[in-house]
Amino acid sequence: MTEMTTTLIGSGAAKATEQEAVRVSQEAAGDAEYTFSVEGLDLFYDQTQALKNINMNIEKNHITALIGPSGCGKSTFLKTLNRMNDWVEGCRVTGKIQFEGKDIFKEVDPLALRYRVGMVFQQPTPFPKSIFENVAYGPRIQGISNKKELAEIVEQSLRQAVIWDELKDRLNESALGLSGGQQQRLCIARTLAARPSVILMDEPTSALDPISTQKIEDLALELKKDYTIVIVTHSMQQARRISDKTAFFLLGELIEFNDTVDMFTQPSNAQTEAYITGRFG
Amino acid sequence: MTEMTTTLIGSGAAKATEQEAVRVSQEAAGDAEYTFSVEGLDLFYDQTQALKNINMNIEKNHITALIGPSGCGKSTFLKTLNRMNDWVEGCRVTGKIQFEGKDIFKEVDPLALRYRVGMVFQQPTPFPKSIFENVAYGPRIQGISNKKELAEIVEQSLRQAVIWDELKDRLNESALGLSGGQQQRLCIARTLAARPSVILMDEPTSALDPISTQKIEDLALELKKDYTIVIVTHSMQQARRISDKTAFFLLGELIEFNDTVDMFTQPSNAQTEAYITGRFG
Amino acid sequence: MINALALAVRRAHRNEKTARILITLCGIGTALVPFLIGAFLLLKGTDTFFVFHHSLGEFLFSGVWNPSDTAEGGGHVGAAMFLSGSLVTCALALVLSLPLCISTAIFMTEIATPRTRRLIQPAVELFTGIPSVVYGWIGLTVLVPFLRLIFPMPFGFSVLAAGCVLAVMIFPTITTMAADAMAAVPKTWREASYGLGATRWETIAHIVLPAAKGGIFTGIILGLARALGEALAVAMVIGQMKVFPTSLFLPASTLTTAIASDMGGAMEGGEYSAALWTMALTLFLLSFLFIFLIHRLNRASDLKGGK
Amino acid sequence: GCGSSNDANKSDAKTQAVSGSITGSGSSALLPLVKDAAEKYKAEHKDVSISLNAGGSGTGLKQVSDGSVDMGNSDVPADTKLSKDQADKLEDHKVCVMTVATIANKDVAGQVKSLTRQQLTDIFTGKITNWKEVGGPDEKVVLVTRPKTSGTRALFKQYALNGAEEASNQSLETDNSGILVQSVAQNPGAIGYVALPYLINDSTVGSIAIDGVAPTLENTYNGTYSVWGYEHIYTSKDPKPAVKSFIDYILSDKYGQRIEELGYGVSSKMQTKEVH
Amino acid sequence: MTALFVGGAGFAVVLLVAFVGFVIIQGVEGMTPEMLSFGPHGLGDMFFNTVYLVVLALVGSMITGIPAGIFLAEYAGNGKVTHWVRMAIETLASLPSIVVGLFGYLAFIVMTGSQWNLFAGALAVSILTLPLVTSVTEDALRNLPDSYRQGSLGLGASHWQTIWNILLPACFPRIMTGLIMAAGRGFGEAAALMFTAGMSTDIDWTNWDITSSSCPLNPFRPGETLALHIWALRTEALHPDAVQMASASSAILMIMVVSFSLAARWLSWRIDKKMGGSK
Ligand SMILES: Nc1ncnc2c1ncn2[C@@H]1O[C@H](COP(=O)(O)OP(=O)(O)OP(=O)(O)O)[C@@H](O)[C@H]1O
Ligand SMILES: Nc1ncnc2c1ncn2[C@@H]1O[C@H](COP(=O)(O)OP(=O)(O)OP(=O)(O)O)[C@@H](O)[C@H]1O
Ligand SMILES: [Mg+2]
Ligand SMILES: [Mg+2]
Ligand SMILES: O=P([O-])([O-])[O-]
Repeated sequence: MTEMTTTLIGSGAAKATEQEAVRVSQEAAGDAEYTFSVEGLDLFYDQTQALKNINMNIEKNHITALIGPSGCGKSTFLKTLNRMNDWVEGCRVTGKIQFEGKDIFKEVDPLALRYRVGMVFQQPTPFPKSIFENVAYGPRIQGISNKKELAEIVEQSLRQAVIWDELKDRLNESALGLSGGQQQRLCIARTLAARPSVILMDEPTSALDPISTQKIEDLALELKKDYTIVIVTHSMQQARRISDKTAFFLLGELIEFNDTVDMFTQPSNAQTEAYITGRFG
Repeated sequence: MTEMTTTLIGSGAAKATEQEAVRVSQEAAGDAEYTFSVEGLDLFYDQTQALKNINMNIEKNHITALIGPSGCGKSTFLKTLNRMNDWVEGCRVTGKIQFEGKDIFKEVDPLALRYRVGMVFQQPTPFPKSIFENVAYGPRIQGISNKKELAEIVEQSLRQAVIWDELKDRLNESALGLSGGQQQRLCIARTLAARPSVILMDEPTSALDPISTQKIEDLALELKKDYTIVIVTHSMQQARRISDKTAFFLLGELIEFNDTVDMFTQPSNAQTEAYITGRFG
Repeated sequence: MINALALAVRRAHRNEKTARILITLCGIGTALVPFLIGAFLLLKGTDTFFVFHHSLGEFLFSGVWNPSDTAEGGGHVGAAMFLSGSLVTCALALVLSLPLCISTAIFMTEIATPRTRRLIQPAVELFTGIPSVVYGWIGLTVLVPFLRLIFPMPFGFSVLAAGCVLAVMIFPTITTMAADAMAAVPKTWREASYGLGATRWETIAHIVLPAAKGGIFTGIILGLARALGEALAVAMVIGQMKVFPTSLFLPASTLTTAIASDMGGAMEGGEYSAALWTMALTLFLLSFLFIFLIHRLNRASDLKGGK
Repeated sequence: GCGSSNDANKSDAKTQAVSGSITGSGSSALLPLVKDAAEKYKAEHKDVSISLNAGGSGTGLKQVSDGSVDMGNSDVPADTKLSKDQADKLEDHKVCVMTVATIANKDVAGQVKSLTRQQLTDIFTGKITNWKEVGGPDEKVVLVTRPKTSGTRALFKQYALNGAEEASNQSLETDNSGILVQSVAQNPGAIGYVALPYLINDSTVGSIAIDGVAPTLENTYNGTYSVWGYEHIYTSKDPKPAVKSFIDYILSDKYGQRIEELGYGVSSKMQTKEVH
Repeated sequence: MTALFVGGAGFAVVLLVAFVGFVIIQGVEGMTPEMLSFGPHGLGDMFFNTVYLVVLALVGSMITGIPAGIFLAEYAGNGKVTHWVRMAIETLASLPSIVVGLFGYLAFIVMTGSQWNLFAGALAVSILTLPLVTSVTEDALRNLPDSYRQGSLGLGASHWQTIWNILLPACFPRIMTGLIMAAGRGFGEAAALMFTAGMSTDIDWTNWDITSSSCPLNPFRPGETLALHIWALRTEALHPDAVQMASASSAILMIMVVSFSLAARWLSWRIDKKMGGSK
C-alpha cells in the first residue's frame, strides 16, 4: 500500500516538475537566489506594531518553520508573504519583500502572487461544494474551464496530497462530510491544484489528531522536493521533525533564524533557549 | 516592591487562614486524608463515555496538574469535581467522589460544594460589572450585604490575587476594560472572595501572554500554601514548572498519575512517554 | 499560458470593479428609499405650517380638530388627541405584554430543554407573521363583543380593545429580541456564576438580565414602533371617536386610524389632507427617532462592554 | 340591445363590443346601485372589467379628479368638494335620487317613531344626551356618524340639521354606510343616518320619521320629505368608451325599473323642482 | 419562581395555538364551495392577486435587497456612510406600512398618472420587505465561517469571485428562508395596499391577453388581496355572508402564513442539519 502510494506520488511529482519548469521559464522568474527575501519589514495594525524590522531570506525547496509564543506575529508574517493582509482593515506595511526577485508590493499583481504562493490554514477550510469542485476551484479562477483538463488537474493534485485513493470514488460528495484530517489534505490538494511554487501553512496540524498530523508531516516532507514550504507551528517538536530552517519570533521581532539543527542544539540567543527549553510560552 | 507585595500577601493569607479555621470548624470537615478522593468514576454525555473508571486522590495544599491531548476529558473531570456538570444536558455520572470525606453526590449540597470548590476558566470570564462588584459577587450570593464587610473581602481577595495595587484606584470601572491577564487574576480574586478551600483551574493561562502567564503561575505557587489547587494545562512545561503531582489522561482514561518529577523523568507508561516527549499531541 | 493567466487576472480585476460599482449603487439606492419617502412626506406634510399657517404648537398640543376640507383652509388642526391616542394605546400594549414577553423569553432561554425550545421558538416567531388584519378581524368579532359583555362600556370599541390587540401583536417582536439577547449572554458568564455557587435565579437576575438589557430595550422599542405604526387592526377595534383617550373603556383615535379613514376622502391640496400628511410625517419622524434611540442605546452599551 | 347576448352571433358581437376596464369609487350610498348595474352590464359585455369601491363621496370626487379612477360617485355636486377648476373638468351624470333616512337601534326605534327637526339637531349636536328627553327609554344617546368626506353626511347636515355641525367628538365615525348600519344595530341607544337602499333588505335597525314624515320614496317624490339628493357619477369630459357605455346602460330605460327595486328614486318622477 | 415563568410562557403559547386554531376552524366552518371559487363571488381571485402581488414584490425586493445586503456585508467599510446606510435601512424596516402606502400612492399612482394597480401595490410591498431581504442577506454572509472567505482569497480569487462562487451559494438557503419570511409579510399586508393596489378586482379567467385589463396576469390592473378584502368586508353590510367571507379569508391567510413559516423553519432546519452533519 505505502509502496503504491509512493510511486503515485513520484509520478505526480514528476508531472508537477515539468509544469514548474514550463512556468518558471515562461515567467522569466529570474535567477533569484531565494524564493522570498524580506528586508526591513514593519507591519502595523492601526497603531500597534505587529512586526518589527524583519529581515529574512527563505530558501527554495526548503521547509522553513516559524515558531514563537502566541501573539508574536507568526501568522501575520505568513500572511504578508502572499499579501493576504491586504484584506485586513487598518493593516499597514513598510519595508520590502521580494518574491523570485520581484517586489511583491510594487511589481506583482496580488492575485497573480497568490496563484503562485498558496496557503493552508490552521482550521481546514473546505468550501461547501463537492470534493471535485473544491480542488477545481483554483484552476477555474485562473480561467481553465475545459472539463478534461480540470479533471486531470484534480486527479493529479489529489494524488500529490496522498488522498486520491481515499476520495476517488467520492469526488461528487460534499467536502464538508470528510474528517478533519481528510479536509486538511483536501485543502492542500486544492492549493496544489492552483499550481503554486510556494506553500504557506499556518499551524496546519493543530486541529488534527496524531495520526492525521503524521500524514500531513510526511506530505510536507514529500512536497518539499517540488515546492518551497513555510510552516507556522506551535509545536517545537514538529519544527524539529520536519523543518530545515527555523525562525523564532518574539513580540513581533525575529529573534533568531538559523538551521533547525543548530537552533535546537545550540541556540545563540538566551530568549530562544528559554523558549525551546519550555521556560515560558 | 516585590518585598511589599510579599508582605501584603502574607497578611492576607494569614487572615484567610483564620477564616479558614473558623469555617472548617463550623463545617466539621472531618480529618479526611485527601481533599478529593475519586473512585470508579464513569461519565457519559448522552451515549458517549467521556470518563472511564477514574480513580484518583487529590492531596491537600498540593498543586495537581491534569495533562493530555485535546478531548481526553480533562475539563470534564475538573467540572465533575464541583458538580458544574449538573448544568450539562444529558450528562450522567456514576462512581463516587468524596470531598473532605463526604460524598459530593449524596451528602453535600451542590451550592455549598461550589462555595468551597471554586473554579477559574480558560477564557477570563469577568462579568459586565464594576471590578468591585465582580469580586463582591460571590460573597453577595452567600448572603453578605454589609458594605464594610464586602469592601474588606474585596480588598483582601484582590491582594491575594496580587492585583490590588494595579486596580485599587479603578474599583468602580468596568471589569471588561482590563487586559486579559488582569481579567484572569481578577477572576481568581473573585473565586477567592467566595472563600473556597479548593481552586480548580481549566487552562487558566492558555489565552494569555507570557508575562501574564508568569504572574498567574507565581500566584498559583503562592496560593497553594492555603488552598488545594487542581489545574488543567496543555503545556507540559507549565505542568513541570508548578505542579506537585501530574495526571495524564488519554481518551477518557487516567493513564498515569504520579509525582510530577517522577512522571517527567521516568514515565512508567509508554503512551505517557510518547506524549511528553512530543511524539504526538 | 502566461497570457491566459494574465488574462484571467485582468478579467478578475475588471469584473471586480463592475460588481463593486453595481453593488454599491444598490446599497446606496436602498438607503435612499427612506430618505425619498421622508422627502415626500416633508414636502406634503409641511403645507400645514407654510401654506395654511398653523403653528407647530397648535398641531402638537391643541385638541381642536376641525380642518376644513378646502384649499382655502381656515380650520383648526390640533392633532393632540391622535398623538395622545397613539401614545396611550402603545403604552397600554406594552404594559399588557411586557410581563408575558419577559417570562416567555426567560423560559425559552433559561428553563426550557432544547426540545421544548425548538417547539416554542417557532411558535412565537409564527406570531410575527400573522397578518394584522386578521388580528383586527378577531378583535372586531370576538374581543369587542367580549369586552362589551364583561366591562361597563357603551361600545366595546375602546382603547382597551386596541391595547389588547396591539399587545398580542408586539408580543413576538419583544419576546424574540429579548430571548436572542439572553441567549447571546456568554455561557462563560453563566458558568462563572454557577461556579461561585449562585442559583439559577441569582444568575438570571444578577448576570443574564443586566447583560441582556440592551437587547431587551431594543426589542421594546421595535415593538413600540410596530404598535405605533399599526393602522388597520387598531382602526377595526378602537371605535375612531375623535376624542382624547380619557378612559380605557371609551373609543378614541390614533394617528394611523385617522390617516387610514380620512386620507382617502380628503381633498388633494386641501387643509384636511395637509394635516393628515403632517400626521404621516410625524409617524415617520417617530420611527426615525426610535431607530436613533436603539443606536444610541447600543453604542452606550458597546462603550461600557467593549475593551 | 338584446341581440348582443345572443349566442349565435357571439363572434360578431365581440368585434363590436366595448372592452377595457372601468374603475369607480366614492359614495357608499350609490355603491349598491353601481354594483348591481355592473353585474348586469357585464353579463352583456364580457370584455369589460369593472372594479368598484366605496370610501365616501369626497374620495370619489378626489380620485376621479386626480385620475386614479374613471368614475367618481357622489351624493353631492362636485363643486362642494372640489375647487371650481377641478369641478369644471368633470362631466356630471345624475343617475338617480337618494333619500337619507334617520335610523336608530331597535330598542329606541320602538318607542320613538318621529322626531322634530329641532330635536334631531339637538341630538346630533350633543345637546340631548338621553333618549328620555324625547320620549324614549332612559338610555344614553349614542351617535354613529360618517366622516366629513361623506356625501350622506353633507346631505343630512344640510337638510335635516339645518346646517348645524354634528358633535364629532361624541360620535363613532364609521367609514361607510354599511358599517354604520351594523354599528347602529349593535349598540343600544344608537342613532345614525343612511341612504334608503341600505334599509331595503335590512330589519336590524328601525327608521325614524322627521316631523312625522317617514323616509320613503313616495314622500320624496311628492316633496314632503326633504332629506334627499341627486346621485352623481362624475367622469372626465371625454371618458373611455367602456365608461361611456356603462353610464349609458345605467341611464337606459331598461335599467330604470331596477333602480326603484333597489330603493333609489328615479329622477324623472320627482315632482318638486328643488335642486338638491 | 419557575412556575411563574413557565406559566407566562405557557399562557402565551396556549393563546397563540388557540388563536390560530380559532381563526382556521371558524373560517373553514363557514366556507362554502362558492367562496372558494374563482370569480365575482369567490375568494379565488383575491387569493390569486395575493400570490401574484407577493411574487412581484419579492422579485422587486430581491433585485435591490440582495445586492444591498452584499454591499453591507462585504463592500461597505465601517465608515460613517455605512453607518447611515444601515440606519436608513433600519428606519425603513420600522416605517408604518400606512406611511409606505401613502408614499406609494403619491409616487406610483399620482405621479405616474396611473390608476390603482397590482404593480404599484407590489412596489409598495417590496419597499416593506426590502429591509428584511437586505438584513437576511447581510446576516447570512456575515455568519459564514471566515474560512470560506480566506480559503478562496488565498487561492488568488478576487473579492467578487469569492462572493459569487463561494459565499452566495453557501448562503443561498438562508436567503431563501429570508425570502419566504418576506413572502409571509407580503401576504398579510393591507395598509400599504389600500391606496395603491385598489380595493376591488374583476378578472376574466378566459382572457389571457396580457394587455387586457381583465387578464389575470396583467399587473397593471386593480387587484384586491385577501388581507385587504378582510378590511373591505368589514364595511360590507350589504353582502349577506360578509362575516363568513371575512372569516374564510382570515383562515386562508392564516393557513398560508403558517405553512410558509413552517416551510422556512423546515428549510433552515435542513441547513443546520447539513452544516452540523458535516463535521
Ligand atoms: N486583524 C488584526 N487587527 C489588529 N491586531 C491584530 C490583528 N491580527 C493580529 N493582531 C495582533 O497582532 C499580533 C500578532 O498576531 P498573530 O496572529 O500574527 O500572532 P501569532 O504569532 O500567529 O499567534 P498565534 O500563535 O496565537 O496564532 C497579536 O498581538 C494580535 O493581537
Ligand atoms: N457538553 C458536552 N456534550 C457532549 N459531549 C461533550 C460535551 N463536552 C465535552 N464533550 C466531549 O467529551 C470529551 C471530553 O471533552 P473535554 O472538554 O473534557 O476535553 P479536554 O480534555 O478538556 O479537551 P481540551 O484540551 O480541548 O479542552 C470530548 O470528546 C468532547 O467532545
Ligand atoms: Mg497564528
Ligand atoms: Mg478543556
Ligand atoms: O355616500 P357616502 O359614502 O359619500 O356617504
